[in-house]
Amino acid sequence: MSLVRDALTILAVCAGAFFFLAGTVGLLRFPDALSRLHALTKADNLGLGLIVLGLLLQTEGAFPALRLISVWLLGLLAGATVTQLIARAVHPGGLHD
Amino acid sequence: MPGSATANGFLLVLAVILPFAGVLVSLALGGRNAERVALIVMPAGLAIALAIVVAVWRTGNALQYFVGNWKPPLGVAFRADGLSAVMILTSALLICGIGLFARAQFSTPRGAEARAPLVFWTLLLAVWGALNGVFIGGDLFNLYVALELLTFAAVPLVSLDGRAETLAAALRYLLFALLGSILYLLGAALLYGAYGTLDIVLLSARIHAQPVAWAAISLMTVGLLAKAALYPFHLWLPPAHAGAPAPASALLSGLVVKAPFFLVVRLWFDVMPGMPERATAQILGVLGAAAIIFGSVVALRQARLKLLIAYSTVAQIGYLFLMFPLAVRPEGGYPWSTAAWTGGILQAISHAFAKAAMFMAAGLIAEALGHDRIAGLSGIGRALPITVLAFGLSGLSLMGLPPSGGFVAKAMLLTGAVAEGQWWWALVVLVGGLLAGGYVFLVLARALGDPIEPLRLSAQVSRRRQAVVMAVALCAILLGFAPLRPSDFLQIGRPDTGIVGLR
Amino acid sequence: MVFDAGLAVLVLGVAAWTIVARDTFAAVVGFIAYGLLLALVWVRLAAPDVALTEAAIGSGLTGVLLLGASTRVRRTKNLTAGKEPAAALRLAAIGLCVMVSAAIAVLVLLLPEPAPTLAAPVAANLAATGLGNPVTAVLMAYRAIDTLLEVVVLLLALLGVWSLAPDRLWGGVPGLHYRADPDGILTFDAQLLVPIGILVGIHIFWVGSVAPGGEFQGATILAAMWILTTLSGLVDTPSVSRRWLRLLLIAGPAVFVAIGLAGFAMAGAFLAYPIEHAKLLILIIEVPVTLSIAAMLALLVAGPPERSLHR
Amino acid sequence: MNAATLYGLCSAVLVGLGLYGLIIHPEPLRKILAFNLIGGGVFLLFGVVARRGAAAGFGGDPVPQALVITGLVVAFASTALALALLVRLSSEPGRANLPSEGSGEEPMGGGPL
Repeated sequence: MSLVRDALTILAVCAGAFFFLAGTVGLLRFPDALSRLHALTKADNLGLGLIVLGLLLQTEGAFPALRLISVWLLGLLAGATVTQLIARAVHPGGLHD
Repeated sequence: MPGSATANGFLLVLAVILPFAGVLVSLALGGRNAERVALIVMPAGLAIALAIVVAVWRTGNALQYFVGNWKPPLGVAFRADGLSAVMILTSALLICGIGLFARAQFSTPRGAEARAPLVFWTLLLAVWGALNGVFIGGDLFNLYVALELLTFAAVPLVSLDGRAETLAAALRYLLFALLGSILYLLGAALLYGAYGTLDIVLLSARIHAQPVAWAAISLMTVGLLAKAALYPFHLWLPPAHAGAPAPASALLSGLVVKAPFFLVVRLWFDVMPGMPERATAQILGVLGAAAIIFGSVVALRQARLKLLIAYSTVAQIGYLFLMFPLAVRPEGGYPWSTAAWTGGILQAISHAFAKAAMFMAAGLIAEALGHDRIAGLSGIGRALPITVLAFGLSGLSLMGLPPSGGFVAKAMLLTGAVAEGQWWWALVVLVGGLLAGGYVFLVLARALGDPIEPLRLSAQVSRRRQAVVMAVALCAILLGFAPLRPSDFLQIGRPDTGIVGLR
Repeated sequence: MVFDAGLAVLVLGVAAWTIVARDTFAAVVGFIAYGLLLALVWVRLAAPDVALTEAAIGSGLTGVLLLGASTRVRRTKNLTAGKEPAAALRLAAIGLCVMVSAAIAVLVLLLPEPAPTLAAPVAANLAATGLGNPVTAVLMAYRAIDTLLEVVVLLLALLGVWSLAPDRLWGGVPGLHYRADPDGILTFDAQLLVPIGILVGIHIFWVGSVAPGGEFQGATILAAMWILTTLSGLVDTPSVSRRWLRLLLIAGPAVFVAIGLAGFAMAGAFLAYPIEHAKLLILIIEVPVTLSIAAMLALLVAGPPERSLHR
Repeated sequence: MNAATLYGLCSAVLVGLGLYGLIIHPEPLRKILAFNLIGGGVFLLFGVVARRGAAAGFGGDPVPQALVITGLVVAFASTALALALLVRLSSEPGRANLPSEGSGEEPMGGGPL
């Protein structure tokens, strides 16, 4: 059982790390700010989510699990805020005007 | 081992805590209360300082206190030997004098709270607390915190009037101070890594002549020199000290730069007694000599009175460092039983009084005339005779003429130079005295000369403030009656097994 | 070990980039990354308390300050117009710095083995402080005087920052004004995040007696929440002469001094705690100190008064 | 070589790097940044000293760790004051930089600062 759990953890964390890597490559290679943001948010949301998921399998008890989930949620919130702010700084009036 | 706590040791805690408690109360009450709090703390702090001196003198031993009853190396010790006690008393006297002088300049208007008075009175107390912390700190990291307190209290005083020049001077002062702090901290990290304590007494027993110890002490010394504005780290001092309001200049030039010097003395003679080589000490002496010559020559060329006095500070700081080549490894006896050691300390004290009086006198002159151009001083000697006399008396001390504290200090440095067979330092002292005579005479000749057209004063200067300046200048003169020999009081609490060679 | 080597190389790379970056803004961003990487190093050095402090203050708050300053300095004047240093100076600087680094590296290798340490006496006296976290015991008991003076350092720095206000603006409001946008993301953020953040801050402070955390780390998070509410424009920074603000600022150091002085009577020394009440007394000090530090940090970021009250 | 020694060497290089930045950058903001970089290196040295002193069941000597926490807060305070001075100075008309070393009465050439 623990072997399966460990394997799943490794799989999830590796997948998460891959998304971070892809996001970083996107950040460096994409031409303009908006597509860079697009790449970055993928890394943030999915990558962090997968890593947290992998680690959740290793926790014992509700409290550490709750902490991990709140780390993911706070990360999402921070990422969303910053993305919004940067996007607005790039296009002050919004995309459509 | 660091021994045990002494009775009366609690006085040391009060000396540090009382001024900071005053800062807290001033900020909480605000408005005119800042000045009132300072005026209450001043006599109380002076009483504590006197009590410390009396306690050290009567017991003939250093006071020691373990904060929170935690003994070093775990805890932090406060210690006051004869040297600390003298510095504490000097600070207390001078801060009371500066406080009385500053009342007219930094009175709070009725009604709303004003910026400059609130900042000045709270920071005056903060400088006091930080100085006492430096003078009694027994732990090198605690001393770092005390030094930082001093920097944060001193920098805003420089830019109190908010002009662009003084803001730039304050920023540069802060950058130099930061450099000094980082070097000091680096040295402290190495010392802890090598010896597992930062307590001065414990360190002095554990430290050996090893590369780590040498590097640590060198780094800390260089850092402290940057804070003490010893040549070639003097660049920040003249604009900072000349741009500050007169009472703040007196505080900065008289006392604040003495704190890092005091710590160099602690490092060289307490942390590693007997370890420094004569050759290393010669470097400090050479820098001191360069400061004396350079500072005095540049002072001679100044057109503005406050800048002249500030460059004179650069020169007078140089004298302090002449004591190192003369007191390290003397021909006979301990470093602190040499004439030069006592002379160096006496120079620190008498310069404190003389320079504070000079800056305050210059402040009164500038207030009366509306400017401080030396060329336009003619006739001020008749308008403000007491002030100009006080200026002249402090000048005596800077030149090293009797009767003055400066004379005794420089005479003892000369004696030390002769006794140690290092005549070149004597030459520097004499040339420095001549140059100081030059720049003091330059000012006095103008001030006492007849004006071309009748002098119109732009402001009246109260007699009380002139009397305060006179009193401070007289302190510098009174020190001239100190006996011309190593002081017994200053030797109280010195380690008596400090010489490696004698062990 | 491989991980450590990689981390060290990364830290050095980011540090070098911070130094050579042409754009000041980029250098500041590099510095923030440097701070976060150092926080990881602190974890590797078994110093989680320091890691939290480094991430919160060393990287976070310092980063906010530097970002704010870099945009404001650039807005008013182009500071980077300074002349390029000459090649000779560059070479001399490189030589000097290589020598300094080499010397320190040699000294590190020369440090004695076994290393001197105070871990044993810290552990032996831990029971007398009633604390479980040795770092908190050093900060609040063995070397409490350092901590007390350090809080005063922050207060003096704040007074120094305030002293830069023009005379007519004394009693005014620090920093720039941020207009509240009721539909803006920051408003949403502030409303959602601030309650959570305050809870996290209190939690980090609270566990500090037994686990990594403590008053400085908790206070930094509280300060960040304060900054977020002012950035979103929901609440403006208070005027510097508000009585409640002054009392909030001095409450921590004042209680610290008061309990320190009470130590004379209770345990025979300044800042000594009687064993049976040590934990309670330390807690009584820490609560106001945390609040005061939070206010000081937030106001240090806000800067000197720049707006008068009547507008 | 263990991890502590590795980070010790890392701190030595950090101090050198910061020093280089301090010398070659004329702008005060970059100098302040460099100070913080050196500070990071010096604090790291304290951390290495702490790690080497691991004993009594602690992963590191708690005393230097506590000193670093104090030092970090003091460093933040210095940075805040320096930046506030700089922002205020740059809002003054006609002042973009620290006055050059040779301003009027000053006959000396400039040092690194």
